[in-house]
Amino acid sequence: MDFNDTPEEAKFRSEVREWLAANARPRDPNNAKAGVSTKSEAERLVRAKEWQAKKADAGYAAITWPTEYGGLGGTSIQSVIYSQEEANYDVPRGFFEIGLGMCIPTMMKWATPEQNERYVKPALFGEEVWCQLFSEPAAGSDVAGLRTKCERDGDDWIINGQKVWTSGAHFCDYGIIVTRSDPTVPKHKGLTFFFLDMKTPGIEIRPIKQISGGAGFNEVFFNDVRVPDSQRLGDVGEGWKVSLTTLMNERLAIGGGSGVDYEELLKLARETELEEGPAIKDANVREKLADWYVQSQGLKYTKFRTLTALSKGQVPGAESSIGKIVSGPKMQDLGSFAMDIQGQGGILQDTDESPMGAAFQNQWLGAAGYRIAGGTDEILRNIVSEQVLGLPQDIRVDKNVPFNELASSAKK
Amino acid sequence: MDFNDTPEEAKFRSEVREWLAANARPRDPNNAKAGVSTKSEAERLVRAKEWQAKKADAGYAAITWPTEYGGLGGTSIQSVIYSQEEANYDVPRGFFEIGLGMCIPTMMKWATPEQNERYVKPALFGEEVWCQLFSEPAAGSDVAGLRTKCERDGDDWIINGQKVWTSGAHFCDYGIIVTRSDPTVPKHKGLTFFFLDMKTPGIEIRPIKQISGGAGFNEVFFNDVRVPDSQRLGDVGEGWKVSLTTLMNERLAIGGGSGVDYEELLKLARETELEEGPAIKDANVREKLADWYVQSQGLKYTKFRTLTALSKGQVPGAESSIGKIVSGPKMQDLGSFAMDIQGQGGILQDTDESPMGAAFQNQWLGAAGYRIAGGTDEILRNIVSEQVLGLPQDIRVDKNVPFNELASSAKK
Amino acid sequence: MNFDFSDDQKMLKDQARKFLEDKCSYGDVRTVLESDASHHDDIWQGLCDLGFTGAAIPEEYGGLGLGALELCVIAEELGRSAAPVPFSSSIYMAAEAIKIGGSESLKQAWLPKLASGEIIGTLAAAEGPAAPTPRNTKTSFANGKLTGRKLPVPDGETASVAIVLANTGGTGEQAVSLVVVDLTQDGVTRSSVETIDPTRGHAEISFDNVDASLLGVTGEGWALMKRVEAGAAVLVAFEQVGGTEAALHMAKDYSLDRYAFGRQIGSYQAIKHKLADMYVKLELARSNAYYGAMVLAQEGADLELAAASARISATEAYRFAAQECIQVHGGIGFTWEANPQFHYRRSKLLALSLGSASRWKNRLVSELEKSNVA
Amino acid sequence: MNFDFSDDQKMLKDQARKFLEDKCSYGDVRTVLESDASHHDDIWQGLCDLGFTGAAIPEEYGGLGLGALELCVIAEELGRSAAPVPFSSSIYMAAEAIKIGGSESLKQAWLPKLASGEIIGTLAAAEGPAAPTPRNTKTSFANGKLTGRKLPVPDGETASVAIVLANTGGTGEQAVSLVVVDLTQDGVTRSSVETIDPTRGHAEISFDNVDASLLGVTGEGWALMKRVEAGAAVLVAFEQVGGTEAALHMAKDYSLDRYAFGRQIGSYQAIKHKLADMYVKLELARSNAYYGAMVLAQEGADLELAAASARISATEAYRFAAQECIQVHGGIGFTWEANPQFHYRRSKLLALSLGSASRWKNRLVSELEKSNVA
Repeated sequence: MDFNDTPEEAKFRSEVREWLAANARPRDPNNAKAGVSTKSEAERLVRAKEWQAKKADAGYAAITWPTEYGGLGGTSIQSVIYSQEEANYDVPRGFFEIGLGMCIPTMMKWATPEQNERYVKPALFGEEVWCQLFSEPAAGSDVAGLRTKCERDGDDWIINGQKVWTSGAHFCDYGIIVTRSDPTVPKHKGLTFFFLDMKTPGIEIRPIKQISGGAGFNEVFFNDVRVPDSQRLGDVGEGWKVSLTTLMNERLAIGGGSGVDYEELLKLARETELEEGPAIKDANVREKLADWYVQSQGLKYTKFRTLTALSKGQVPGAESSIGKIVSGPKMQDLGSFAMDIQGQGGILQDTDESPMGAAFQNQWLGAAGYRIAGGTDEILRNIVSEQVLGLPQDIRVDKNVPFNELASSAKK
Repeated sequence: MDFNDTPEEAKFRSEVREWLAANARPRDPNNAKAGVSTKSEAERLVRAKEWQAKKADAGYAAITWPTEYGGLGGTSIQSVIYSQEEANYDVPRGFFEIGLGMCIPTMMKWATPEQNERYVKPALFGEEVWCQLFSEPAAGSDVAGLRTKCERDGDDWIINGQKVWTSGAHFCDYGIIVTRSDPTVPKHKGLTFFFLDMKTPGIEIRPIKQISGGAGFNEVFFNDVRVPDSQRLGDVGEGWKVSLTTLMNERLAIGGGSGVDYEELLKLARETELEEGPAIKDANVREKLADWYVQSQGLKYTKFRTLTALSKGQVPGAESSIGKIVSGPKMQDLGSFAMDIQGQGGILQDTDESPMGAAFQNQWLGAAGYRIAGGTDEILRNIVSEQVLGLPQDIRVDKNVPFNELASSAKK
Repeated sequence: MNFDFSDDQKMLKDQARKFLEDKCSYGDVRTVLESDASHHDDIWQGLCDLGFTGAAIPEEYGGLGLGALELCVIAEELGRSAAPVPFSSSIYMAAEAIKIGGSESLKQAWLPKLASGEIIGTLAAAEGPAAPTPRNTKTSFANGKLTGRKLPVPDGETASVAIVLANTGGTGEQAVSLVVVDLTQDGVTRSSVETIDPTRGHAEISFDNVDASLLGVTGEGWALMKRVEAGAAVLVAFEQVGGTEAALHMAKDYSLDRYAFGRQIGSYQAIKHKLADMYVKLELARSNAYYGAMVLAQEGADLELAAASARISATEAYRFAAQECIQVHGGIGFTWEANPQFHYRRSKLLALSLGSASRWKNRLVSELEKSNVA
Repeated sequence: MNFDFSDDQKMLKDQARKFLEDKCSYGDVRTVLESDASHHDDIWQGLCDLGFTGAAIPEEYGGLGLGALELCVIAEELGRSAAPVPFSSSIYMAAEAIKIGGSESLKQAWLPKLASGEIIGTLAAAEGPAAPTPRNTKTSFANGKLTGRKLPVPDGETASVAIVLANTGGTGEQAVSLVVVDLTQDGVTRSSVETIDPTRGHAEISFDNVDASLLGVTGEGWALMKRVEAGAAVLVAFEQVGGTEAALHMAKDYSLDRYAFGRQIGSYQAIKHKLADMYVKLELARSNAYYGAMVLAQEGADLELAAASARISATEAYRFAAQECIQVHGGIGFTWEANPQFHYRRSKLLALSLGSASRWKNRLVSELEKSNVA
């Protein structure tokens, strides 16, 4: 039992290290969690595209993809090793994860060879950015309850409706979308899937402001948006099957949370006075600190167990699904508790007056969304209980009923 | 806003006080929670019957019942006042609650005048004790899923099956029972209700030992037990409707928990050393103490709000349903935490070695059952959400299916 | 047993509720969220006009001469609507502090203006992100002059008078006193600060050798502040109860409106049991708040214990209800355009406004230790 | 990355599991529950015969010379079956204490017998219902003689040797030492005591001026005991992980078997989410236990931190799983005849056997304060 690389892994890691050292700037360890770049999104995107091109050139942009698509034909553990090493460098992040992690894998499975020839490499090299258009206002946890409709019109389809929670829609070039082609059959059976150019006329993108103030997500409105039938992925009515390819990849992408954790709380507790004395001497503060430390370590070593499985060429067990269940509430509770320690002043969100630039306050606000986005606490527990423990699904009243006869808010 | 009696209430209270002072022995306040009598159950039953007769004679045994049944025709608040005052006296308890609280009210609604003439007063005067035979091994939360069957045989019915969790079956004279007369119709529709003599041949009673060591409940087996049709309550197939009368009365009878609470924990914390010093100085102990104090007070004043409604002649709101939801987990957690304070020695259940005669240990064991008996935590939350908040029932797959075609463990 | 508000008090509550339903919708609260305003002046003026600000101020000082119970029912409605007004600072804190500890001249000077709402008052204790204690109170008062810095001060931008916790040179708890300061004088500098609940304005205030008058006795400021805090804790508990009930209803309504997998989400146990838990916490909080109200109204000896219970219970209920109200709403719940944020923000603001629950739990147990319950 | 047990270790685990599935059913555990026996002798002998007791004892002292990781896999299986045997007292505590702190002659005297299972050992620290500390350790050792009273002592009725925490006259943490005592000598009086888990015998032991030998150095008993406790905490964490998994599976199986309202109760979210929570806690506990095992096996510097993490995590997982396993069972769950009680009792026994979770949380944070993470 150890944390060491196998000889092959060590060799790969040293190659990666060498390449990164030659091509990127190490991260300032004293600035580890400050994180937020002061550059505009547009400037960051330009930088990200440059870096992505460099990475793709070296084969590191999609390590597990086959070489014909520009990948390295490598293993999952190699992909992890690259990420671990890259994390030590100050490189741009956050623009290509959805495209390369979800959209392009869906394309690779369902698009024609010619289409993949056309789209995969530009995406890989950061020339074109992709987004995913699944969620709708009335279809969140229940994605297949979507209502955006597509109607055949000659060689084209006309799309009308609204998508929501689309990350990066405003800077993306292409998107994949699932729509309802037939509302008269049960909901999973009437869906059809496309990819489309985000500049197509009739697409309108509006940012969604969150309570935390952030606005990385968008609403996307479709008004008579015309998409050629050649951009359909999978058969008409088989859109759910295609969606599952995308969602399967999403599951793998969901990680643990970041943000302020026990280290920052420990620092705060050392620096803050409670009524009875320093917070760090308070048994209740110590109890909470220990609980969160133990949860953090538990998640870290759970990840190490997953990596061990990958390292042995195994498919990781479902233990990796627990990260978000634990870290969402933890982020919220820890933020809240740290604010409590600050007493009346805990309400301050002013970055100059509040400890650590109001990191705890921001986390408390943001965590309310983190517990929902990408699968609510409740949906994740359903998944664990059904897919890991093998418990039965809840009673499904929507399985054999035509979509347009289902009970819904709009039709009450 | 005050806790005072109205003039009428004050008058009634002083009458009660006078009568109790003349007829009973005040409770030793220093022995308030020691509680457990050293007498045998049989001896206690004799004493309880004597006291019940005395009480009934004075009209205090069933204050809200009409005078023709031996009641006082009084109000609910008078009944509460009597209980409050009686609590200050050392009188026997625990034998007649189910009979007078649930069984006889069911009789009064469904039995013939002659039967009520025959049975009500002997029950009221403690001459005959009643039990309730509802729960079954395969029908706990889902009472209507019961399988004990009754078959018509001339003027009689033959009952076969098993009941469980019957309090006091071993000392009871009569019981009320709900059975299945027709398994080919949906489950609520095939039930028939009787009262019966617990000495009828074919009835076998076995105590159920609980993990706490207690054994107040019984299993009751029915082997060809013959009951005359004249003891049927309600129509054939209408047993569920009759059961609802009983269950309605049960709901009112469910109170908060008793047992060790914050006072005892405070005492323990004052007397016990943790590694860092006295437990009462530990911020975590203080936090827990405060939480449980606040919960206890919240329940107490919720009860006062209910009494206020009664005092005004109103029907209390559903706020009274929360007692058990709060007190079950609290009993368990408080017991467990008090054991933690005692360190390694917290495992001791020896009444001489463990603080307060191992009251915390016993409570921790007993609470595991308290959270289940009389409605699990989960069922109580269903009730609150449906009956108080008006949320929809869960999907019911058993409503329109013949009982003998329902999925069940036995038929897998 | 008469553990309930009187019919008159319930009428007053209805009046407050109707006014706020009419004038203080979430849309109205939103205008404050999205502006630089410290509060909503129309709503505030309306409350003043109805006499609510003067409800518990004696008639000789321009109030209605009602009592704490009347303030409680108003507070519940203010909490329900997450009203963006300086009611708590001006009334529960400033007016009550002057009522309890002020000399006749101080009362005459300030209570009529506070009662009419002509001016706003506040109480300034904290000096940054830490619990305010006698030990770490640096703001000092000597020879009638006050110097120091307070942060955050509720309604500090708009208040005309502040009760300030200041060091007066003693030791231990005797180190501090409360003083009354006219904030309109020279030497008082204020600037608004960003907080997690922009619907309630907060400021940093600096005092540079400004005039102030002692409230009560030198060295007894800590005891007096605790007494004022205890009363305010009961009143804030009613705001929290109102807010909890609003959050519960908002969540419940959404759970009945929203369908997933062909069913109302309110038919799933995960949602049902969450809402049941909100209800249970709400009822415990309400009962504890009622007891706090009764003791406050009767000026009972166990105010500290009753107030701490009310505050702890209501803080937990509002925290849970506001937080899980967002969760029940799912995606829409954490958008700026949706309303659950108002209670999420307000729940935390109220949870910290008089110091954290841990602080009050410690106070509560200290009282239990004094009383000989065990 | 190789954060897993080896194939050999997994084979050993399988062997332990098969033996226990065969010989240590809940029915077998019940025989101890319902008798006055301190443990189940057949199971114990079987474990000894398989060499498990000697697994981590060096070959020169009659053991198999394997390491901590091998003990961990055995511990997990003992925990899974709630085995009623003195394995933890004899091996994790007594044998490990002597291995770590004993002189060559002490090792030769005791380890071979403990390895073979010929005798049972234990560690006696507590003196009644309070945390054992240097301050409140009254049992004293001087001039080779031990006097005092220990309660509860695990397997105290059947053990032949005990490591005893005794006052040796210093101050602070230096006040105590560990001594080795032959329990078969005159002057040792023992009587069994009733505990919440009768499947594991406990006793009160009095020492009246009996012979004892110092283990390690005078005045360093507290440090040595903390080191022994840290190792035992990791091993017990594996027992807790095994027990948690057993309770989870018992609850899951029942939820699939039991129908209510025409459906398996495992199809209701209240049950599903409860079981999901058990699983989440189990996985966190397992991961923390693995890290503890690795550090223990490598004798790493952060054993105290790793052990505390393993223990805290596993204690919480087992508490929740065992408690809610009863709840999932409903009525049958709290009957004497049903099996959930075994894990309910054992979970609390293990939670307290090395001191409460709060104690370990405090220890953990003390370590965090030392290390310069912040």
